[in-house]
Amino acid sequence: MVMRIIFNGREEELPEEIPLGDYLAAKGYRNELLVVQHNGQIYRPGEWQRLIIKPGDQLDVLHFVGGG
Amino acid sequence: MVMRIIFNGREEELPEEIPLGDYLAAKGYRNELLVVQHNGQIYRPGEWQRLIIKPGDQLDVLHFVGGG
Amino acid sequence: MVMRIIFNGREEELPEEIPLGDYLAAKGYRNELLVVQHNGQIYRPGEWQRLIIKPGDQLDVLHFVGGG
Amino acid sequence: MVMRIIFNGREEELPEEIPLGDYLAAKGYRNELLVVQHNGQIYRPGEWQRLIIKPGDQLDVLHFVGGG
Amino acid sequence: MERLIIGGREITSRLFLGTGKFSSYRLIPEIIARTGIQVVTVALRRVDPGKQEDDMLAYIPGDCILMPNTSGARNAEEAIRIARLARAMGCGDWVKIEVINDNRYLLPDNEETIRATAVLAREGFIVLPYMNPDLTAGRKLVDAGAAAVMPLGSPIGTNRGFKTRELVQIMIDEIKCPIIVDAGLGRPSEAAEAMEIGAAAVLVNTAIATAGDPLSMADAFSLAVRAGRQAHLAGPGEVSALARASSPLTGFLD
Amino acid sequence: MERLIIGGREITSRLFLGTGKFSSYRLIPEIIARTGIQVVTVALRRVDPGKQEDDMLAYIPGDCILMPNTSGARNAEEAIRIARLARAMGCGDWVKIEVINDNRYLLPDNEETIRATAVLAREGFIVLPYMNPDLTAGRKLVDAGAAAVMPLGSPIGTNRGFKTRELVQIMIDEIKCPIIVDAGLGRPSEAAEAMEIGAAAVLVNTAIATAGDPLSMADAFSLAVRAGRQAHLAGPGEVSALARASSPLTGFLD
Amino acid sequence: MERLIIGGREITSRLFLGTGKFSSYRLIPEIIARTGIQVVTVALRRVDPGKQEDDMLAYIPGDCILMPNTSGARNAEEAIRIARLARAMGCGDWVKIEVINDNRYLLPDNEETIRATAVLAREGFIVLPYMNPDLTAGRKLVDAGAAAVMPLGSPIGTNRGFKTRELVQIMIDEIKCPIIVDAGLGRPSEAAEAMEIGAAAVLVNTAIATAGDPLSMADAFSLAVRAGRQAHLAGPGEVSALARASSPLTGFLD
Amino acid sequence: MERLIIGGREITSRLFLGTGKFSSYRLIPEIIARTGIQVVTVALRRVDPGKQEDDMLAYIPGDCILMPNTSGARNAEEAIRIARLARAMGCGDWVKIEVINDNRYLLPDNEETIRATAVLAREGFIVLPYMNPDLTAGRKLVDAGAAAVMPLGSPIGTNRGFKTRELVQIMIDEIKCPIIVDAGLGRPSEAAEAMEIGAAAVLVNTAIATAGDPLSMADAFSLAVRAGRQAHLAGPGEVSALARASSPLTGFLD
Repeated sequence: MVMRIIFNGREEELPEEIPLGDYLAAKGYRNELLVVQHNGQIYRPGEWQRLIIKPGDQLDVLHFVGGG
Repeated sequence: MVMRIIFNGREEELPEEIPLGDYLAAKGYRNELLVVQHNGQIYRPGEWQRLIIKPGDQLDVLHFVGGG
Repeated sequence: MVMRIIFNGREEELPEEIPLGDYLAAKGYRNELLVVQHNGQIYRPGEWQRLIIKPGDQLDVLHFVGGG
Repeated sequence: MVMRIIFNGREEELPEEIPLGDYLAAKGYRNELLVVQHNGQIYRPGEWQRLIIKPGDQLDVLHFVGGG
Repeated sequence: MERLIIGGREITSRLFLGTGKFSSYRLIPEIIARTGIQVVTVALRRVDPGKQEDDMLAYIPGDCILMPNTSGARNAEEAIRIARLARAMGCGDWVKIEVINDNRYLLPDNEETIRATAVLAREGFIVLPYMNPDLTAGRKLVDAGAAAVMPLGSPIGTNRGFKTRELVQIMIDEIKCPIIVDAGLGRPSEAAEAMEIGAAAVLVNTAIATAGDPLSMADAFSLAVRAGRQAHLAGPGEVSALARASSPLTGFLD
Repeated sequence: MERLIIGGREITSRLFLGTGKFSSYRLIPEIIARTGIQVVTVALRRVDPGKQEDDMLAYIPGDCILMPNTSGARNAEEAIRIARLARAMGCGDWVKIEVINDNRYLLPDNEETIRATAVLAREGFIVLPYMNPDLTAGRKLVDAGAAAVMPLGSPIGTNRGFKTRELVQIMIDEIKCPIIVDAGLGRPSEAAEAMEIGAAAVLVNTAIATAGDPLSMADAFSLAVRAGRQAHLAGPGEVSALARASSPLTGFLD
Repeated sequence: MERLIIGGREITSRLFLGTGKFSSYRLIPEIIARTGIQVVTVALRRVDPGKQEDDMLAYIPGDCILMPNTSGARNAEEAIRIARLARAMGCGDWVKIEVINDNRYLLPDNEETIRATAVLAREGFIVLPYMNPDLTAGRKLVDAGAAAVMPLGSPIGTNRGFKTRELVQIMIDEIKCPIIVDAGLGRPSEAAEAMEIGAAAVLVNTAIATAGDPLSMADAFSLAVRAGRQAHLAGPGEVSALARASSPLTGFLD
Repeated sequence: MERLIIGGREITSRLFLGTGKFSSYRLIPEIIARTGIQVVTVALRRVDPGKQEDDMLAYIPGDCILMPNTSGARNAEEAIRIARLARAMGCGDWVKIEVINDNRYLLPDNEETIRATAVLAREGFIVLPYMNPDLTAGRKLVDAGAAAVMPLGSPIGTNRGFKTRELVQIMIDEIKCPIIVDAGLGRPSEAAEAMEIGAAAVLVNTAIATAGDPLSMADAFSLAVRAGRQAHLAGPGEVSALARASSPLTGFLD
């Protein structure tokens, strides 16, 4: 039995609930300038490990790029 | 005792109810290209004499002028 | 022994003196809207046959084209 | 008997030959940034007193002004 | 010439005439007779006793399309009210919507103009809104039911010319509905320019009314509009940086 | 319309036509028939055997004024020689002087042009010199006997438009002789603009010859030239900074 | 120099920098160091795994004012959401609102922009809306709480220059709030022109990012903006039709 | 910055200053101190008794390059005479040739200017002729020995701006000698524009002298000239018709 989440707009399956920090590290995100939007709430890197991903969660990883 | 009406946006007093045609003729309006708005309704010259001005009526005399 | 002339800016050799009309016909010029400049003088088609080409002559065949 | 000269384009009369320096001082020219053209030759202030004005001389007093 | 159809009518003259500021109404029918102008704007006003002037309608031939404007309106509601009055007065279904809050430059309020357009188009009016050039607003006007969209060339009555070309060009390229340049054109050459880049028509008033000879100036605009339209269809040649000889480039006798 | 007289002839069409670069000479008589163009330029060239093309003159109606140009001339002497040849060939007295040393922009040499003008005018030619816009040079051309002066609008064949307006405007205002804008006009609106500021005529070639539909474009230019001339005479209205209402500025029902 | 205060901060450089399209983010801090630019725009985007690029913020000195834009927003709601996210991410209170539905010219939707401005200003944002030049819309933006209004000079990224001068000039003259020309300026001279007519600042991105030498071009824009501002304050002399001698007009020796 | 060498001297400021029309000569040294201007024009005049004003030279720092003009000259001979006088008066070898017969627009006589240039260059003068923009005349000036060629932007003293761009651009592209735009520039943005297209320098007088605050305006021009030059060297980005996003074009959260 798996749980489903929406990650960056696409559906993904996870085997179990895991801390956000571990999840992102596993995906290869590397530095601390990212921000995560979790169910509409903003989480900075220092807060990621305390947050546990649950079924149905919506996650977006965001950062700033060049723009005019 | 007088009755009051609004004529072309200004209050006026009339001694009694009179036909619209007579009223306008008395004011010196001369030709048939005018239109009267009476309580939001449009009346052409042919209809003026049948219309009796009552207390509280709103009257506007309109016509077309040059415009860009 | 040949005679030399300048035709349209280039040197040419002719075996003998010949009428201008014959010379141009031999070169394949076809209609009557051309004009010939012969030693600085203008000759129209009707005059070509009377003119005999001599050694050292300068000839230019001219016409009008589109221009702005 | 007087002598005539051309000064700044206009004829003038002088009673006698006098040094240029005295002549200009008498006219009220004040400083040393002027230059005099005397018969086509340029003279700077230091040279004025040595130059004696003679009959028929042409003199122009020149200086620099603002220009674009 | 491709045909221009607005509100189901074929428009034969792409010069629309505004009738304000003329020294005499008598010039209007003369101008129309001379140029073949078909679409003519008028304004609606209250007449006070003793101040009655001629009615403009008496001077406009019956086969013209009357286009009353909503001048004086400061919001959509006022524009709607004026439009309805004008129609009730027998002016037909055409209306030029004009909603203005700015007294110095008479620049329009696009948002209110869109609202008025939506209401009046639903009521069967043929709506031609005067607007500040703006691609997005133009699209909204079309969605709201505008029969044509009329961006300004420069402020009303200034004769300043076609100063909004950049934005109007984009509207022409992107919007299917006819784009008509209204206001500010001061010279026939400017009207021709608008037509060359693809405007469907132009509306001119002040430049004609304030000319030394309005009749002749109307004719000049009429010719220029035809010239510009025809050039648009004929397909202008390429613009190049370097010269290209018009005469053969061989030296004359080389 | 005030009359334009050049070399003793009344010029009825203020659009002059250059005949280079047309895909077919057959377009020329069609254009002339359609527009009433009267003054037409041609160029003179040597014909080599086997390379004989049609003669341009066969395509130009007899009542046109032929204006051979001196293209190919690099100095006054060459221009004079070409002009004399053209006249001897029966082209009449008109000549467009064109002295060019610059192969990229085909810009003229005013000094040589003035010299050639003086010589040819004395010989009875009707001289219309093509020139770089320049008030002083324009005056010298008139003193030398030019019948009209023809400053360029932008480089020959570029269709870049009326880029020399500032200098040409001054020439028009200060020189009594007709000023004709020659070269570079790419759109009818630009021709109209030149006429509006008082040019006596314009000479157009490339813009017509390279249009998608040359016949229609010629017509467009012809209309635009008439429009511009008529506007010049009609007296354009004043240009203002602030708006001036075309409709009565009283609020509608106030 | 009069001071420019936006959102309670004094703005010392009137050149605002957009950070898109640079070949390397490393140019950004160099440009800022060289020019003293203070206000810098950035964009917010989702990062997919394995596609993580550098974060722009790492390249912007701490004393700059960050102005995240809402690019990607197609209506007011999306713009509001992006603005809130950016603030939550620590970007501060400034936001450039940008609501665009047009993919070819990237022209904004003024109506949605006004709505978003009203909501965000109430939430304490310092709102600088990018907009289609329009006096009425500009006034509504100010009423909605905009800290400055940013009309476009020409479409984003085109380097086409200051093509909307007529409409922007009116906004500057009529609106008390700072007017900042944003988008399309391609040359320093165009930035100077905008400043000369009274713009409070300009926002430049493409012209710098796509220059051969972006660092040097940024410096050129910075100088031009100062030049234009200073000329505005110095009071330009009158423009005249006829010449006025700069040297004494007496003949030299007369 | 590439170096500009004229007459063997390196020119460090590409803004040349004309000194006419200032309300007080005292402004001149202040302007020079503030901007680093190096080349300064002056005029030569006869002084009548009792009308002696200050000598301009007293106000120009010794390390400036003095460039007396020949204003007042109506032909080559007069210009030559004035130039010789100025040199004899210790002004050095530089001279701005100016030969004018036109009192309304002060437009130069190119032909006489070429003649004067040839004579003076042979006598060792560093000759900078003021001229009507004209490629052929420009080439002749260079052949005659001009150290730089100075076409006008618009008539002297008008502040009308850079109206001759088309012709000046061609001169810059085709002539190796430095091209300096002299006369008519009214705004710093116009000076920047001239520099951007490759002018070597600009000469400004009226725009500075008639500004509300001449010192500040001089500074503005100085900045603008540097901006324009730097932009020319930096290589402006391409101009495009369609928009090119400055922010990533992916919808924000798509």
